[in-house]
Amino acid sequence: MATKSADKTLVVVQLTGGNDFMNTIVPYTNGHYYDARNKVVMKQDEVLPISDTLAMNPNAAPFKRLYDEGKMAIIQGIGYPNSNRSHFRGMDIWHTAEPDRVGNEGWLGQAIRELDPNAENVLTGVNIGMGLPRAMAVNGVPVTSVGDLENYGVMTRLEQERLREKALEAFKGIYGQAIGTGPVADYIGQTGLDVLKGADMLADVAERYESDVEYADNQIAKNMRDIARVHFADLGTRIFYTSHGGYDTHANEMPTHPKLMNDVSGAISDFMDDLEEHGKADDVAVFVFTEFGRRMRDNGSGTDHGSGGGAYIFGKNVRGGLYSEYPSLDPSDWEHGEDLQHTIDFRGIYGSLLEQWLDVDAKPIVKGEYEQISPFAN
Amino acid sequence: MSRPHGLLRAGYPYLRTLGMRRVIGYPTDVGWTDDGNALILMRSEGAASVRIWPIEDADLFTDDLKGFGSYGAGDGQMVWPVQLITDGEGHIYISDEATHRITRFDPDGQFVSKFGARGDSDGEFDGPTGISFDPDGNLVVVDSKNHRIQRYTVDGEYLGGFGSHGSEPGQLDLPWGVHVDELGDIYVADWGNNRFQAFSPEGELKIAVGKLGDGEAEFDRPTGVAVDAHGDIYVSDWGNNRVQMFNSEGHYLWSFRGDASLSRVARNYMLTNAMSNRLREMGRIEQEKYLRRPRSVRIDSDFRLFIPDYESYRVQIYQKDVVVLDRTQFAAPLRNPTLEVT
Amino acid sequence: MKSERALVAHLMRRAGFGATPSELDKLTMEKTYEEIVEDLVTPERFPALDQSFIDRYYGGEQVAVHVGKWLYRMANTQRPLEEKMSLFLHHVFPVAWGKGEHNPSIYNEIDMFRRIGLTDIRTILLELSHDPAMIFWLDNNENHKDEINENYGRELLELFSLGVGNYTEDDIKAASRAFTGWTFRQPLSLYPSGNYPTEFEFLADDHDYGEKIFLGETGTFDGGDIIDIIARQPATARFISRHLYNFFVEDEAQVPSWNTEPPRNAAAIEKMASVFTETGGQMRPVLREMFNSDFFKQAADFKKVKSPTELVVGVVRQTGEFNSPTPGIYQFALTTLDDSEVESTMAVMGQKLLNPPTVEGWHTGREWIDSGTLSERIRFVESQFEDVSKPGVREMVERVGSLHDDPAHLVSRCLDLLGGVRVSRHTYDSLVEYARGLASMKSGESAGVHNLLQMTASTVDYQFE
Amino acid sequence: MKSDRALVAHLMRRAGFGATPSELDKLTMEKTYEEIVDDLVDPDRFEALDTSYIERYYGGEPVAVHVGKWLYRMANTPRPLEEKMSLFLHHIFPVAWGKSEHGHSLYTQIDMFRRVGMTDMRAILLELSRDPAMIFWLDNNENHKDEINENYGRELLELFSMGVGNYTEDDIKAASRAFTGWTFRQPLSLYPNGHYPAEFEFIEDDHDHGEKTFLGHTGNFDGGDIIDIIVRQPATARFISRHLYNFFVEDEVQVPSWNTEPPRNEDAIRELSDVFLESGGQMRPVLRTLFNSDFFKQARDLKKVKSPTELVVGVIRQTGEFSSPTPGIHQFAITTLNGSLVEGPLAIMGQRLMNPPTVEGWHTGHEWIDSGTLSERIGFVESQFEDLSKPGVREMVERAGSLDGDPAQLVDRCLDLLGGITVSENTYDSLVRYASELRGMGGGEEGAPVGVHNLLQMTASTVDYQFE
Repeated sequence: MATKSADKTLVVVQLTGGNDFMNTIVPYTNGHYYDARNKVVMKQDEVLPISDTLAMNPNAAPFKRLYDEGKMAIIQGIGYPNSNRSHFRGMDIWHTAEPDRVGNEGWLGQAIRELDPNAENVLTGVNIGMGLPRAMAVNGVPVTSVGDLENYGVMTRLEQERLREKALEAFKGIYGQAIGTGPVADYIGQTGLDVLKGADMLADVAERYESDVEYADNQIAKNMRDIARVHFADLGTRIFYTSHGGYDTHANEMPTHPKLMNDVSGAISDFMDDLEEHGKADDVAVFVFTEFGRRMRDNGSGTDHGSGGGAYIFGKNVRGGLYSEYPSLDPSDWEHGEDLQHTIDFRGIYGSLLEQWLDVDAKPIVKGEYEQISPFAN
Repeated sequence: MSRPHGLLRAGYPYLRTLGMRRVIGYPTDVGWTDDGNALILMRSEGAASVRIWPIEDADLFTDDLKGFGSYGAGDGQMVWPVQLITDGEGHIYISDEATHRITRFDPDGQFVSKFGARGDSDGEFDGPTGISFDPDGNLVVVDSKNHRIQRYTVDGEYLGGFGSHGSEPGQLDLPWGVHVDELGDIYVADWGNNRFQAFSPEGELKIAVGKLGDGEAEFDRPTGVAVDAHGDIYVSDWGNNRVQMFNSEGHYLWSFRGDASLSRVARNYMLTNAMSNRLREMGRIEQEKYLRRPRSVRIDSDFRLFIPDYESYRVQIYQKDVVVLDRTQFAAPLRNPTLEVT
Repeated sequence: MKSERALVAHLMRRAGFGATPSELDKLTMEKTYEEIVEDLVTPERFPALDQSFIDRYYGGEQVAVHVGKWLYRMANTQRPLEEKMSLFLHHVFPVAWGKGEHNPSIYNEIDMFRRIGLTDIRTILLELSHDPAMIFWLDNNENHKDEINENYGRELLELFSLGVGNYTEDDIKAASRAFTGWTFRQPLSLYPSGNYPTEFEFLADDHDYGEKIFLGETGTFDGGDIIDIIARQPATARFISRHLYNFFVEDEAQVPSWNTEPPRNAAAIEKMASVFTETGGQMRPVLREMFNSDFFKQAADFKKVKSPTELVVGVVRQTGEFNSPTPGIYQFALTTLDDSEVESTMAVMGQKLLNPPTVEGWHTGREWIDSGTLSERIRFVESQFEDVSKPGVREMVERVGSLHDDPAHLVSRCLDLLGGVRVSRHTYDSLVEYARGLASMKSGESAGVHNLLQMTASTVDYQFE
Repeated sequence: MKSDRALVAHLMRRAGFGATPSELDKLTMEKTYEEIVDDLVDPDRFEALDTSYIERYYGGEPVAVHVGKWLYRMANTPRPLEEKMSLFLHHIFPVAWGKSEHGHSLYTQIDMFRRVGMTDMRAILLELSRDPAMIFWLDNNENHKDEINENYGRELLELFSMGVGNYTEDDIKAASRAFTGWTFRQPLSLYPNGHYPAEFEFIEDDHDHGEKTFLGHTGNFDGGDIIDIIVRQPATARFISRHLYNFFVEDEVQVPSWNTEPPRNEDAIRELSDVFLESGGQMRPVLRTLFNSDFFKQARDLKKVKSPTELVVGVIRQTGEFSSPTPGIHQFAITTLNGSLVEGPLAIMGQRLMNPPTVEGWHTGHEWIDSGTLSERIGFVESQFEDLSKPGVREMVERAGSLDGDPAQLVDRCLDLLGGITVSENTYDSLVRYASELRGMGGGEEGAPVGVHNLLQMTASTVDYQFE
């Protein structure tokens, strides 16, 4: 099945480190919140209320705008059973959708295999950033990972134009001629050519892109812009992935978290605007997640690993609003005596995205059926 | 410039534990400022900086953890910092054995100047480690991989040096920490030879103490050395997880193995973390008080003994408890040991 | 009966501190004489005393307390020769508490003797030269590279190994130079926290590494080399053998006259010395040879004067008062030098254990005895056997039988019960007479067989081993 | 010349991490092939690295630092097979930092591999079963007398010793019961003072002392008895031999299909198994047989894909950048999962050392290669050989000679310098053509000057360089 540009596209944004959900969607009228949080707390008169009980972090004003426009779905209390609050294990679970055992196939990789079963397009799945996330890694599924769009490919360090040409020529010769000398060498030769093919396809993407939207000068904004550039080039990409780090706010949360909120909300709203400007807003949804929420109590300077966080879906075709339940803040309901309980299983949300947006059967990927939500307008 | 005649050695009560993981990352050396702050030099792979931390220990995390410096080879940055010292004006000097240079910071942690270039000629370094001021305000620098000691002005002008590679008395093998006492004598942790040595200002060997082992006056890779105003010598004994103390003649007196308590920040951390408290209840807590891989030892003019407890993310502090005696209160020096009752 | 009772009693007196009647029953029943000797020279065959058990009951810092603990060990050890050899070495290498007043060094030294007493002369002299108490006693801590002190070097040759006449003044100098830098760590002072032990320390900086000529050999000797040479000397073999003979077999003249006075039994000394030389100075073979020799067996007839320690321990063993930790054992050892108001029995008898008078140690043999010491010995014995509630005394009284028995039989049993004591015909007759007299006093409330025991133990013959 | 250069180069690549040109000079001059094998299997002949020297320079807690130290050891050890066997055991007993995030245990586990790697299978499995990292990884701490957890028992049989098809579900149950009570003492938590080591602990009360029947034997077995029985099984001999063959000789199919797919070289496996059984599971004789065998020598022509670790260590040995402790070695290993903002080359190439993806470890052979990992491999090699100031690169450039020489000879020297690699005829022709074009470009008018290092880079970027 060849991919068509009319198909739906999913952009996944990972907030690495465990975003503080309570300080993102703030329960600004709840006494338990103010009891538990001494220093790392959002002041009642500064937050941006979205209801009688909840308010947006004041530094995430662009999110407030998207929410008000009905383009932001907030999934409250998302999580998984038996959280051990480990970054690695947490991410592992999110990436493989396997909370009970250590899985080895990424959930998006499996989706890509469904979307492009013959591995015809090396760009069906594109990661923007260094290193392929495990969510996209499945053996035999070609995925392209672009650290730097301008310099993707091999022999990119050779500055001299002619030298680089000669080098690529030799490279092509070596890898092309490897084919036919044995199965393994064949395979590696083919893979080398795939790299060159992907690089060729991406070669002028950066130059072709034009937009009036001015993204901010930070990493997540640049990555969102690169996603826009590739997407607008119509190369058949169905799944984009990128991540934004720094959310492990054990210390100094009050000075650092606002910038994270500011950067990520700005980057996503700019991306939405860019889609709008290019008439591509209807077919793109952005899913934002983090591996876990943070501890109920603060530690005087920051917050420690917890469970029960939040996730967000953005898009023109998204039905904005609140989904699932905000976890109970009553101390008698705290997990391990210190954490929020999750109220909805993340695998249900994956199911919603896979089945309702990408039209891929979710059951084999999330290994079962979980409560889904209906975040998309039809 | 003369030494006090004697002191009532009463002991070393434990004073305080500073810091915890996340506040202090791998403390490798410590200095102090006049206004009651410790300057904790932190080094691990890919990270290096100085944390400014009140010796009284902070009550809570503050929102503005103070510090300066970052990992890197640029001016004011460091890659493999080893020792930190301050001068009379509060200027801070830090050696860096990866970039082969000594960097000077002002009291606010702003970069002032640097010197040093890699090589083995006079005035060049290969991995400078220990640094200390001599009585004239010049810098004595351990040039570790050249196995020698050099002297510089604070502006980096080479003044001379001595030392050669080997294990004979007076020779050095990958020396690490250094301390120059107020008489100008130079004490060096002779890492590879598992001993410390003291040299006259001219480089003449005065004492050499230690061999490989874990007994008294034996070492497993001594890292740092400090000498207090009484002439007592402290040596951090890395592999044996302790600091050994010697008198000015190099006779073993005491060992410090660590008596850490929970610092105030750690206490506060524990109070907000139910799970870690449960784990602690199941673990062997006694081991927690001991030193792990101390990389330096320092003593200040108030006779507070600072031990950067490298692998436990903290600084342990003892207080020397002594009364200095005058001539009439202290007998003439003994040449020989005696079994007589005093 | 595998062995002869009187001979075994003799052996156990000399090689140990005497045997009780029931011990003699058992030994003679089960073992040959040679087997008993083998047991004695192989103390590892028997469990050592549990020092922590002794320390649990006997606490205190005074030297008398430490002597008391040693007495307890001598009285109760299952390895009698081990303790006896410690006592021997304390006689030969006498270090006095009085110079340093540093208790741990002294009792550590005795412990060291206990450990090495049955090894070889090289080990013994080396440990001795490492011993802080000895180093301080003979000033080797003041023996410096640039300022030789010959005290230890001299005594090592004169009193501890070769004896006068077997070395020159130059040899003393060489030996002294070889021991430069052999000193000890300054221990913490007594106040405020009590004594701490000290340790040997070698100061390489203070050692004379130069060439020395010692007993004709040349080299850059250190103390260990000197001891190696000493241990090889025939003079050492003879000197140590004569010491052993003097201590275990027969009272010799006092040590200072040995270079002029020939030994009492030159053949015995030669025999022991040759075993010593053949075995490289091993103590066990020499002792085995000695105890199995005819001269030793015949020495049962010799009048060898018990040292005060031997007397006290022998009596204590027989009365059984201290067969488990019981208060008061230290009182035997009190001296006014160590803050007691009275001198105790051992001090009065002339042996302040752990505190010999000089580097020559005690003059032994008949010099133990003068009118004062003898009356103390008798008074002591008398008082110890007075209390019939002491388990050993009670047992003996029961085994002796009734005063109505034949007086001669009574006396014979008394002599046997006190460890197979042999007495002269004259003494025997006097004791029989006394027994008969006691029997006639039967109406008196206090008279009993214990009086006969007291009298027997008070005889001159009981003063001999 | 006592031994054949190409053969020794092959041996040193497989049994170690490759030899530099000067090492090859020395080895071939001084020793026969058999003597070199003897040296390799008897690492005690060479002094171990001074770990205090490594610790002196490389400090820090992230797993990347520990991996960095391991890379340093691999690159600098005078006992290459010792490190290679540790890597082998890490491949077949893969425990991931990610479950416990207890770096200390992972690090000591690798140290244990180093210690037992060349002993015997019994010692190896016993130490493995007592290893806290393994116990936690496979939940044996949750294997209780009254509540059996079969995770460890199952993997011990399936993945660590015999392989599927050689035991029953009942055997798994029996083995699991025998390992009840094998747990570890709770180590102190990370905060506030960092990790403390964990220690094995046997809890007698929690051990099932009852009778078990395992592989036909009956008795009150405990874990040690189970291992004794396992080690005597011909299936174990075959399984371990096939693992060794797969690791040192020729890429096999992935482990899960071993019970259906026959080995590539049945005779070789049989020969190794026989030695294994005869020697009671001793590793040294098996390894000696393996390296001295004809099938190993012939495997020089077989295309065995380097693991990312082998590639990275081989390259840094050749560049000489880390021939003494130098900052940055941990950067090869950093991953975003351990607090880094970027992924290091090992992670991008698909091998997070000390952090394998699953209990099956890494899929090896050609599965190492996809477009992302391959472009990373090439980019890595390219960047490592770029800096002429690195001592190894400088030496190679000097030894390679000038671009003005005969291009074919230049290429020959480059191939030799990179560790005696052999390339296909086509590749060789491409390289020669590239060399002559480089010469034609002279001094270069813009950017960095053209030089021999470009040829070295290209040579190291060939398909053939991806093979061991």
